[in-house]
Amino acid sequence: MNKKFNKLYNILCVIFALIFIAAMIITVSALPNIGDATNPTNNEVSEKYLTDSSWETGSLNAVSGMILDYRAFDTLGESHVLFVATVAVFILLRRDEDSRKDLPTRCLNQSYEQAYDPILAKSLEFLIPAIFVFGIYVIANGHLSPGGGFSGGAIIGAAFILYLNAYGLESIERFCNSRTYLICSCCALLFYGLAKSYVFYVGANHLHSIIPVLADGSILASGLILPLNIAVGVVVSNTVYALYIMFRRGGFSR
Amino acid sequence: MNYLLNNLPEYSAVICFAIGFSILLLNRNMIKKILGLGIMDSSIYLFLAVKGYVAGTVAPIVTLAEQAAGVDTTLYTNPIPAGLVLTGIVVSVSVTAILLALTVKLHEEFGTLNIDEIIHMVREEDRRKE
Amino acid sequence: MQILMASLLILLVILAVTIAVTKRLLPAVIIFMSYSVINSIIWMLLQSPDLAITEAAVGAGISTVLFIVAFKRMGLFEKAIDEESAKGTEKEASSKSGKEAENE
Amino acid sequence: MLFVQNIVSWSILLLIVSGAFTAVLNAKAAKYLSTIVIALVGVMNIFLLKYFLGGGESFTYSMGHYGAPAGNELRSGALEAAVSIVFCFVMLFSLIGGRKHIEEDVKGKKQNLYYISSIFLLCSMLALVNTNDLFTAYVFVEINTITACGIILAKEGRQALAASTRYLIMSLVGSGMFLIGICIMYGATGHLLMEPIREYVLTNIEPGSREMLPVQVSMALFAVGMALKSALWPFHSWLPEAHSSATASSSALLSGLVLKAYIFVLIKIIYRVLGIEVLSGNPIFDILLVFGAAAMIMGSVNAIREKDLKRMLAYSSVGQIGYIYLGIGMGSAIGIYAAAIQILVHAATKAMLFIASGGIMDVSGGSKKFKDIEGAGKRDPFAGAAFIVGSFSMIGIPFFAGFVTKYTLVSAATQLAGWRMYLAFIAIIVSTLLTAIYYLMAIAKLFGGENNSKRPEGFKFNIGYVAAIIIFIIANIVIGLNTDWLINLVDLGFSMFA
Repeated sequence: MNKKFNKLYNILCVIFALIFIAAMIITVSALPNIGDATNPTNNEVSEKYLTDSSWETGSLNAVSGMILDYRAFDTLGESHVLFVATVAVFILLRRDEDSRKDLPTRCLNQSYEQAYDPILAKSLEFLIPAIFVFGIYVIANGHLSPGGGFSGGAIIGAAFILYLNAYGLESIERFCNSRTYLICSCCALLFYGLAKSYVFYVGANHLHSIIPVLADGSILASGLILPLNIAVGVVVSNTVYALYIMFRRGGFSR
Repeated sequence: MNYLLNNLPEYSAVICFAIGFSILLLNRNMIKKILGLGIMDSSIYLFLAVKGYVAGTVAPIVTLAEQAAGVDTTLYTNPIPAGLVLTGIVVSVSVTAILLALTVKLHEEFGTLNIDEIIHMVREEDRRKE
Repeated sequence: MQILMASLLILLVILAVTIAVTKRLLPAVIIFMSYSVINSIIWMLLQSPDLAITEAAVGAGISTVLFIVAFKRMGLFEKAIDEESAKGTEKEASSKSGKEAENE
Repeated sequence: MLFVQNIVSWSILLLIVSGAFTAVLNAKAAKYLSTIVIALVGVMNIFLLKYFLGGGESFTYSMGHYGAPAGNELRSGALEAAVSIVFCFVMLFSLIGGRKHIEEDVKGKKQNLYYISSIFLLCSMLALVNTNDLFTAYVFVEINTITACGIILAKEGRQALAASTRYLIMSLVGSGMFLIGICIMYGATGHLLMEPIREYVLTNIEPGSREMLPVQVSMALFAVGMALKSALWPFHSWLPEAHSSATASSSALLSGLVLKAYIFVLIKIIYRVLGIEVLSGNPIFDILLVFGAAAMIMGSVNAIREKDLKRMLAYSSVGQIGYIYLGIGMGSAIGIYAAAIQILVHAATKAMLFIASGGIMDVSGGSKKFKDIEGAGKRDPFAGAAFIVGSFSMIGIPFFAGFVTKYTLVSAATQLAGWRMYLAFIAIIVSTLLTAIYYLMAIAKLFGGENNSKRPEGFKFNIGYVAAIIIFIIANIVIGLNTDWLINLVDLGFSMFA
């Protein structure tokens, strides 16, 4: 009975997917063509972003200017999505040291520490600084070139993960433990939230913002965008590393 | 033919969405479900990203000279979809992380990745309690 | 240019189908990673370098790392190796590893 | 811009900032901070509502220096302010009323994570209620989903784990549908804010033309996505387990608020993005009507068959969600009024019932099966009183809150034509009868049995629980006695909507 039902369910699913494809293809063919300059998407909004972004926000990269200034509320929500995701993963996977004993062995033997690997360690001696520098470049130049807090933060988080795998938990927890994680993320999120609160308040009440926008193509050209990019980068790299360590061994060791 | 070639990204995004959707529905394995969800999400982002493309333009990063002289908007692609997709990618990776954490926890508790078996086991336990 | 774009898009659909039919989990995850990489190349061709960087770092990099570390925590690697050495044949191992944990 | 108008953005930003700050606090400080902040936001929103009732106009609040169509915007009116107030106070009293259970069910260090999740849950719901931008709605829908999953998971247990997995998967499919709807809408109109979309559709797209198809399809996708997320029958299978396995406050929040936030977004989109006139004749309304009617009946039938108090309440939620969709599916202004009233009333009532069920479990040895809770109403008179009031309200007896919904729904149904009217009447009558049966059965159980009115040794009533229950009861009766006021408020809210 159950098997028959499963088969029926599978067939229904496939039929549903096919109907869905057909309906969506009909819909899509009624949409304007791709790549046309006269599409409704290329309207006054995108023109405003392109022409005014470099002056109003100081960001030559219109995408950065858009996500961190014009549509900053979305991005504020998005960084907090990362934060609440870490909270949910903490709720699920956090193991306190004393509760570790009564877990079945099958779960425990996975969190072993990796043996020291000389090849990995030697090669990463050169690689990790390069990755860090690249990540910092991507974050700091987010308003001048492609990139920004999210991609740069992910790159730095990846560097942390590599460091952990090459040199072991002991050595990374000197500077990257639960305390620094909490303080860094919390400060970055608070800075982000408060800075944006100020900008929203000033903007909605048509007051003059005290944050200077130089708009001269230098690294400090863009008022709040550089600090915000750094804050986002800190949050993202912290989140990435915290997620990894949660999956790996269920928590920081100190 | 030319029309089809032009709008191919949209069609393939829609098809990938449906494939991801059917992976999500047909598979009982949690990992496969997560992969299906990932395919669904990234096909939506592809769909959204091509909305910003304008033929014969470059990425929306203006130069200083242009900033001074006034930007010619016909030279650049539309920045809005790029920004939205950037938001979306980050959302989808955090969702993936939570689903994986759930999977790990389910595997610890039930010893299986098959969602049907898990539901069955929970129901059995519930019945035994009565 | 258009030909490259078209072939990448078709490859995307093929990869999605491959993920659907792959029974073993680790290959499916790795194919998913290549799916993300193809996606990021397509976005590069569509003139959105911000997206391409982010997708390559986050979609292909971080989420794959998370998948693999989750596999490791669940012990799927050890089990697959055990099965292969016990059963001997590659084929049986592949049919089993789709639902590894059932044999516990 | 008047000073009072800042409240709409401040309430969201205050919650975001304090949510991030809670991460460094210990459990006790987190508890106090969350209580204070939620109460503060509720009081702030009362001032906002007062401004609207005193003749204030609805307004849009641009987030940053750049208004529509370039920047993000919030929008507030009387209805949004009222819904925000209800959400804040239901949240506050659910947390206070279930505090004892939170401290028992959630282990040590995870309590502060629970409070972070609940603060962000409220924040995302307020953002959903007040947003004027489709993509902002998507981002906060995701926050809402993740935090809701977090507060289900806070109580450890195999059942909660399985339930929240199903919930998350279902919900993410819903978000995917919502997102692809946004993409199609953006491709067709080039805007994300609600008013510019409406303007574009009214000026540039002729009704019935080929260009109208994507707009209609994206509305259908919004409706399907939100129906998936708000557990419309037949997508409800995850709901009873998720709601019954979570701790008492989580169940109250999930059933009372989370589902409603999604539906409110749907109402806002239907009303403000396209307007009912443009959408009339869209088959999605009929589909929602049929599924709403089915949910009303099937939810009640399932609730009758349940042998478990919390699961019964959860199935009752499925039925009550059906009422909201029935109201939306009527496709008329008065139908949507009824839906909005049901959102407010059900939020207050169902949260009370879940908190009371937590109290009942306390005096029945932690069990929620019907055979164990016999006489629990005598052991815990507060829960007993709450159950009587809540049940009468759910059934729709006059002078209790639920009567308003039934009244407006029936008067909306009389304006329908043909089969829709018959369907709506049959659904309302049958589901009212079934609701009466299972709630009266539950009350009979709670006050039935003999020699079972003795409380467990050393049992003491938690003061927060008693206060929360009494306030919920008073709120229900006050709403029931002042129906005109509520109808006028919703009327005012919708007159500001368009």
